[in-house]
Order: sequence, then structure tokens, then C-alpha cells
Amino acid sequence: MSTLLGHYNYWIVIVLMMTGFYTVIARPNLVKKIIGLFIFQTSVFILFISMAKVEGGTAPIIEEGYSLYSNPLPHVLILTAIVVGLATTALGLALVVRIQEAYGTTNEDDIHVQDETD
Amino acid sequence: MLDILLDILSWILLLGGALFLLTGAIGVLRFPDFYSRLHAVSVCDTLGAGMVLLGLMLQGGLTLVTVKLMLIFYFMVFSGPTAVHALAEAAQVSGLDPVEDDREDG
Amino acid sequence: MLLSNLPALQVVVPLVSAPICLLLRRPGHAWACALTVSWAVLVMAVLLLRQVALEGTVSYPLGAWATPWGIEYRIDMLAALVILVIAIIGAVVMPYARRSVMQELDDEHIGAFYTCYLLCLTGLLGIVVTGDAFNLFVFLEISSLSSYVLISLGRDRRALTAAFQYLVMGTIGATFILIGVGLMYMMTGTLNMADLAQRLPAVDDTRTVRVAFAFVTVGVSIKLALFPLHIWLPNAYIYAPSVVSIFLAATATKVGVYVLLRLFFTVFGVQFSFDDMHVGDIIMWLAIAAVLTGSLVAIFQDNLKRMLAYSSVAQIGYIVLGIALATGAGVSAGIIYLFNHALIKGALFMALGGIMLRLGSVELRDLHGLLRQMPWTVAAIIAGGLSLIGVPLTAGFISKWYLVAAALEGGLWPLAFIVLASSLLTVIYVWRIVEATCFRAAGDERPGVREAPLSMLLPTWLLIALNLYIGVDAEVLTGLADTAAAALVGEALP
Amino acid sequence: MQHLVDIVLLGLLMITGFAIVRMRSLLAVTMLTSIYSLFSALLFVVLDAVDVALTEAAIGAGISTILLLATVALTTEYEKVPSHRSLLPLLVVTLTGAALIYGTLDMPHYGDPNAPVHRHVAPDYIEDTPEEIGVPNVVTSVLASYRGYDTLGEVTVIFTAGVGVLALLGVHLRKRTEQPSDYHKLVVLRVIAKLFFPLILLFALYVLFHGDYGPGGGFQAGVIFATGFVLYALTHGLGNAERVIPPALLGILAAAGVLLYSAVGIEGMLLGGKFLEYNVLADDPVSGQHLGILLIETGVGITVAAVILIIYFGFVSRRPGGADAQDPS
Repeated sequence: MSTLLGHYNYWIVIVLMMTGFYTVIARPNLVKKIIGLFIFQTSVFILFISMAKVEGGTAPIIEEGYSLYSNPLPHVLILTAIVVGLATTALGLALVVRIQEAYGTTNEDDIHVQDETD
Repeated sequence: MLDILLDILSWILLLGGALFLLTGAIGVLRFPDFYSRLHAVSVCDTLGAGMVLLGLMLQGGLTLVTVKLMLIFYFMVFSGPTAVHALAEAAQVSGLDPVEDDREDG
Repeated sequence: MLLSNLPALQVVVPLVSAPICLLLRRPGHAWACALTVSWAVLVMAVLLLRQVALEGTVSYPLGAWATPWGIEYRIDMLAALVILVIAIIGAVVMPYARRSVMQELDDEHIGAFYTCYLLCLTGLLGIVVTGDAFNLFVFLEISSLSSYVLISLGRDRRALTAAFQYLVMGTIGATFILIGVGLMYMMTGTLNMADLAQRLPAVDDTRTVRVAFAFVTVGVSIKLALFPLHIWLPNAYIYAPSVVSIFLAATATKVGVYVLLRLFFTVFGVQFSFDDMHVGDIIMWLAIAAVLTGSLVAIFQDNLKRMLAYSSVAQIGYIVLGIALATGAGVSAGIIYLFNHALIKGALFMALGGIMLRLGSVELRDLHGLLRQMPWTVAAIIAGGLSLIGVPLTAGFISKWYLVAAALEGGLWPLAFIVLASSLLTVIYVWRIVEATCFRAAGDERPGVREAPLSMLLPTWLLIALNLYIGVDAEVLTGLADTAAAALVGEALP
Repeated sequence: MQHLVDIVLLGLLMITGFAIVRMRSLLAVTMLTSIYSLFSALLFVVLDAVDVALTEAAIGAGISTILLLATVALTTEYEKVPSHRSLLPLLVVTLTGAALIYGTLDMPHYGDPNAPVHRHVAPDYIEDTPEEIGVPNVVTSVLASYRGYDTLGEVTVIFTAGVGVLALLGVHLRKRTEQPSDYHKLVVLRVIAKLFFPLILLFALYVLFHGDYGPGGGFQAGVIFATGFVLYALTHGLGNAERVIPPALLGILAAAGVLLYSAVGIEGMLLGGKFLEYNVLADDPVSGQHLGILLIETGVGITVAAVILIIYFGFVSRRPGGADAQDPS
């Protein structure tokens, strides 16, 4: 029971991560793949932020009247990771747009067919 | 005494606001076509969120938080109707007609 | 001031020059900027290696914050060697780049090209220098994102799909690494690698740490293209502009290997990695599979770039084989192999770039009788090929010699046999090139095809010369590699 | 109570996530992705990560959604049904998920104050920040000072993305300052946008300079600043927006931000300290820290705002009248 209460949120986050991961590797549409990556990464962010939480703590902005703060370090890491995620998303979508212009499709299977007939 | 009164008032506002928001959500699900759904959203949202904000302001008292909440309120009063206007306009331009008889499901 | 801040400058100089390079409007200026910086990086790398050789491991606290609170730069012999590899390739490839890039890219992209090259250099150097697990992730992303852009600048539209595939796999790999780092942090509360190494043994029987280990390993394996996670590599190398193929083939995967070494030996320790997790057995089988399939597939390729790309998959297999032995000799062999392979593959891809410039194709059937028209380039390919096979008096011989010796020392004679047998496979595909370029008559006329320009030929032969030099006198290199390997294997022992 | 809120939010995230996998209309999926991001931002607030929540809301729900919409407008709206179904992805995902769940079994419990993460390194940040850095927001002090080098790397990453989009899509300056074809219909939007535009920029500056005391900082400010211009471009046409802020200037600004950040680091070296050491920037360490943090946050803000606008212009200028692709009308 204590395992359940102590870990249920991690388990849900893992399920979320895997939905994103599945979308990346199973879907042939390139935009959908990028969305999958986005979900995958966002869920990993939740994992990090969850471990920073202290029961009864508050946001790590030092103020009088509070003594227990959540861990600021994972917050910092995830701030960085969010920006890295945006960079990846932007670059990936730019590639998708160029692929659409070059192939006329954003479906991975169609692209393979076109490449093989070249 | 005043504290308790303010507290009760703010809770009434909060709960009332929540009720309106819920009504709006049900409206979106139940109304027949796009325009009436939009109507449900815009009216209930403005009122509901306004009430919630007001309730929170009463909770906050005379602090910086209340000022920020007022700014949010100001922002919402303008942005809510504008967004709904833009949506309705977009729907109209793209050729979506309102359903006049609700038995024909749109 | 300069010397005491050397570790930071090693990364900061290319980092600062990247935005400056973007601001320079003229393509020629951007090239000059990239060239100057590449040479400066080489000078710093040599100085740094000297410093490490004299004083031992160098530590540099960024922002002057004490570890583990701040980020630390930590350079031991292994790191200094890998930095030297990157710096040599960068310094040699830049004079070469001017002509090749001018021909293969549109003018408007050249500025962005050199900016991305500098960013990629920054990222790769940053990965090697850092002593912080999360900082490694950040610089990994810098190098990855810039290499996606560099690959996508290839002329063929397939460059776009190759870059996209690499982006998806690379991001999955990076996210796996992030998960692994997160789990390690969760169990220890620290991100500094030295601190992690101290605190992990206390919790290394927990399932969380085991899973963390697995995730980082898989993530890094994607980056270094370990079989069967190599599927992004061939297309990325083939359709990228020639300069990018050279640079990435010679450096990017090597940095991946470096991260793997760092992880297995420094962070988790030999005992945990190899005795508890049995990672040695797993990667040994994968490496054998990589060596055999890579070589076999390479034999049947008609596109030379593709042939070399698959050969890279095989060569990475050899390097990992050395690491899998987990002995001082094995790791040392892996490091020597890493160094030499960067030189060999750099030279080979450079020669191909020259052919690409003059011929516009690297299909085997278009190269018939090329020896007459481009004797020096073809000679470079043959010399590089011999080194790839491991013929005595080349660098390739030294690396294979040490690898076989390490395998025999561990009593694994079947392994030594596989190394030798797969060298025969290498002979076959190298022979195919020799046959086509030297013994086949040119089918159709190739008017106007002549020797590659001197600016491209000289760098190519410089690398070949370095190859031959190491083949004759490898003492310095093996000495440094032995020191690095001893530090890795030794520091983890009780 | 805490657990209840957590469970509700996580449940909503699960529903959204499954809907994203199942649905084939990419427009709908884009909106759901935005909602997913908003829910996670809410969860971050509940988990005390206010800075992260602000960033996630601005970047995940804001900018990413705009980029996705632009891409969907340029490609197809409906995803094709895959021609073949393979069990391999499902197998890989199941194995990965199972491994992770196996890994959770020895984890410290959620919210446990005795977990290693709360005992080592982090407590010192909270304890030492007031005297060493002198700012109340510990996230800012760690981000900008203790781990300032990571942040430099992060600015470089976003700069790389800007250069990449510039190389891949290019930003073509429009000669015509043409108005959207349905310009007259946008009166309401234009008026409101004009009303909000200065306020958004003001808010961005507030977030930038208030980052020491409350949630906020360079990234968030940069994103908000950029969204102001995105709003302007949406309502007044791309041509007009490019007259306000010319694309050529954006490249320079993106580079300038990175250079400002590195210059602060190098200044530290020149004054005899280490790279990115702020203590030496002023006479006493704490004001040096203040100065350093302010300068680097400004650099971050400049680069982020410029790069996001480069990316936005790159996407929408991809076809004639590009901005119309997302115009509400």
C-alpha cells in the first residue's frame, strides 16, 4: 500500500511517457512523430518535477514565514530541458516543412516508396 | 466578524463561479451547433471566471495579489469576447451556417 | 590568465565565435573565422594535453563555485586525447572545406553552415570536457541539433529525411540519457560525475540505479550508432555535404564512445558495470554483430560513401570490442583504435569529397579508371584502405595489433579470430575500390576531370601521412592511451 | 488534498495523451497537445515549480502550438491510416515502460523529505543563496549563477535552432507591406491587439526584471516579448510586422544575446576570476552577482525573443500571404 501511495504518480508519468514514445515510433506521419516527441519530453519533465516535491513544502522563493522549500535544482534542469525541447521541435517541424515541399507528403511510408523508385 | 463575512462571501462567489463554468461546459457538449456552443462558452466563461477572480480578490485582501488579480480580470474582459468574436467570424468566413432547427443535428 | 583558463577557453572560444560567424555576411569571412578558430582550438588542445601529461587531471570550476554545487570541467588523459582528435580533424577539415562547401552549397547557406560547424565543434568539445552529467546532456544537444542542420544542407532531398530520422532517433537517445541522469540524481542527489562515482556504490544494489544504468547506456548507444541502433548513420553520412561527412564520421561517434567509457569506468565503476550488470558480455556480442554485419553489408555497396558508412558501423564495433574486455589492455586498444579510426575515416571521406567535387558522384561504376585522372586522390584512398584493413606500417595495423593482443591476453582467442576474419572482409571491399579505380578502363569519357585542388589534397595527405607515421612510430600514442586506460580501469578498483 | 489534485491532473493528462495517440485530425491533435502542455503547467504549479510552469505555459502551450499550427497548415490536416501494423513498436514501448516501472520500486517515496535529492547539494542552495547571491528566488540563483554555464549552453541550443531554421526555411523580407486579404474584417482584433501589444511588452519586461524576486527570468520574458510581435503579425499582416522588426535585425539580435552572455563570462576571466564568475564584477561579491545575473538574463531574453521571431517568420513566410494561414478569419 505504501508503495502504491509513494509511487502511483511515477507510474502514471511512465504511462504518459510511453504514450509519447509509442507515437514517435509507431506513427508514420512526421508531424505526429514530432508531437510524440513533445509528449515524451514533457512527461519526462513531470518525472523530474515530481522528484523535487517535498511534502508540505512551498515554491523555492525565500520568504519570511516559510522554512520548507521544494528542491530548486530539478526546476532549473527542466527549465533548460524545456528550451532544448522547443529547439528540437522547431528544427524538426522546419525539416517537416522542407520534406513536404520536396516530396509532397509527410507520410513516412510514402517517402520510402518515393526514395526507392528514384 | 467581518473576516468571516468576507470569507463566506468569497466562497459563495467561488462556488457560484465554478457552477457557471460547469454550466458552460455542459452547454458546449449539449448545444446543437457551433454558434450556440460558442454562446454557452463565452457568456458562462466571462461570468464564471469573473466571479472566481472576485472571490479570490476577497480572499487576498488589500495586497499586491489583488492588484494582479484585477489586472487578470481586465485582461480577461477584453480577451474573452475578442477570442469568441474571432472564432465566430472564422466559422462564418469558412462557410459554416447556423442550424436553425435543432432537430437537424449540426 | 590564458593558461589557467585553458579548459574553459577550449569550449568558449568556438562558442563565442559561432554568433560572430553568423554576423559576418560574406561567405569568405565566415570561412576565415571558422578556420582561425579551428586552428586556435588545435593549439589549445595541444597545450591542454601537455598540461594534463605534466600535472595530471585538470579541474576547472566554472563560475568559481565549488563542486558539486557548481559545474566542473574535468580533463584527464582520456578527455585530452579525445579533444586532440576532434581538434586535429577540425583543423585539417577547415582548409579543405572552402572549395568543397563552395561547390556543394548555395551561397546563402554558407554563413549558416560555418556557424553550425562551430556550434557542433563547441558541443563535441563541451561533452568531452565536462564533469557534470546534466551539462553533458546540454552540450550533447548543441552538437546534435547543429549536426541535424549540417546534414540537412545536403543537395539531395534525401538529406532532409536522413536529418529527420537522425533528429528523431537522436532526441529519443537524448531523452533516454535525461531519464537515466534523472534516476541517478534521484538516488544520489548530485549531478557531478566524480561525486556520483563516490555516492553510487552505496545505492548500486537498488533497482532504480540499475534501470538508470540501462537507460543511459541505451541512449549513448544510439548516439554512437552501436549495432542495432545504427540505422540513422548510413543515410546521415551519405547525403550530408562532404565536409559534414568527414567531420561527423571522424568525431561524433568517437565522442559517443568517450561518453560510454566515462559512464562505465568513471561514473558507475568497473565493478558495477561489468560484474553486476554484465554489460561487457552484452556489448561484446553487439560489437561482434556490428563488426560482421557492417563489413558484410559494406561489401555489397556500390556507393562509396555508403560503403564507408557501413564500414564505420563495423569499426565502431571494434572500438566497443576493446571496451567490452574491461581490462587495461582492452580499453587502451579501444582508445588507440578510436584515435586511428578518426584519422583513417577522416582521410577516406576527404578523398571521396575530392572525387565528389570533380565527378559529382561516388558510385563505383562512375570511378572506373580514375587513377589516371586523379592519381593522388585515388592513391590516398588506397593508402587509407590499407590502413583500414590493418596492413603493417599503417595506423590500422597498430590498432588491430593492440586489439588482438588484448583479446589474447584475456584468453579470448575466438575474439582474436573474429577480428582477423573480419579484416578479410575489409580486404574485399577495399579491393573492389582498387579494382574499379585502377584496373577497369573508363567506360565513357570524362572530359575536364582532373586532380582535386591542392587545398583539398594537402589536408587529405596530411591525415594519410599522420596515419603512416603512427604506423611506424606509435610509441607516443600508445603511451598516452595506456596512461588513460590505466587511470580509467585503475581508479575504479578498490 | 494534494494527492487528489495530483490524481485529477494526472488523469486529465492521461486522457489527453490517449486522445492524441488515437485521433487522426492533426489540427485537433495540435490543440490537444497545447492542452496537454497547459495541464502539465498546472501540475508544475501544484508541485511548487512556478518558474517551470510559466515557461511550460509560454513555450509548450504557446509557441510550440503556433509552430505546429503553421506546419499543419503547410502540410496535411489528416494523418493517413498506417498501411501496415507492426507489433514491434508496442513491444519496445512495453519493455521500456516495464523497465521504468521496475526502476521505480526502489525509489524514495513521492514527497519524502528524506530523499537523497533533498539531503545533498540542494539544501545548500537554499541556505546559501541569501548571503552568496542575495536574491530570494533560488531557482534564479541556481539557474543564473551556480549552474550558469548550463544556461549558457541552453542559450546556445536555442541559438542553434534559430540558425537551423534560418538555413532551412530562410526569412525572406517582404517588399510589399500588403494587408491581409480580409483586412477590414479584423477591425475588432486589430483594436484589441493594439491595446494589448504595449501591455504584453511591458509584462515581458516585468517578468525579466522581476525574475530575482518571483517566478520569471530571461527565457519567459523573451518568449512573452516574442508573442507580442506574433500577435501583431497575426492581426496586422506579416509585411507590417517585418517593418516593425526587420528580419535582418533579428539575426543580429540573436547573436548579440549569446555574445552578451559570453562577454559577462569572459569579463569574469579578464578581471582575474574564473569563467562566469560574477563575484569579481563589482566591488563586493553580492552586487557583482546581481549585476552578472541581470546582464545574463537580459542576454537570454534578447536571444530567445529574436530566435522565436526568426522561427515564426520562417514558418509563416513559407508561402505567399503566410500569416493568413493562422489568421482567425
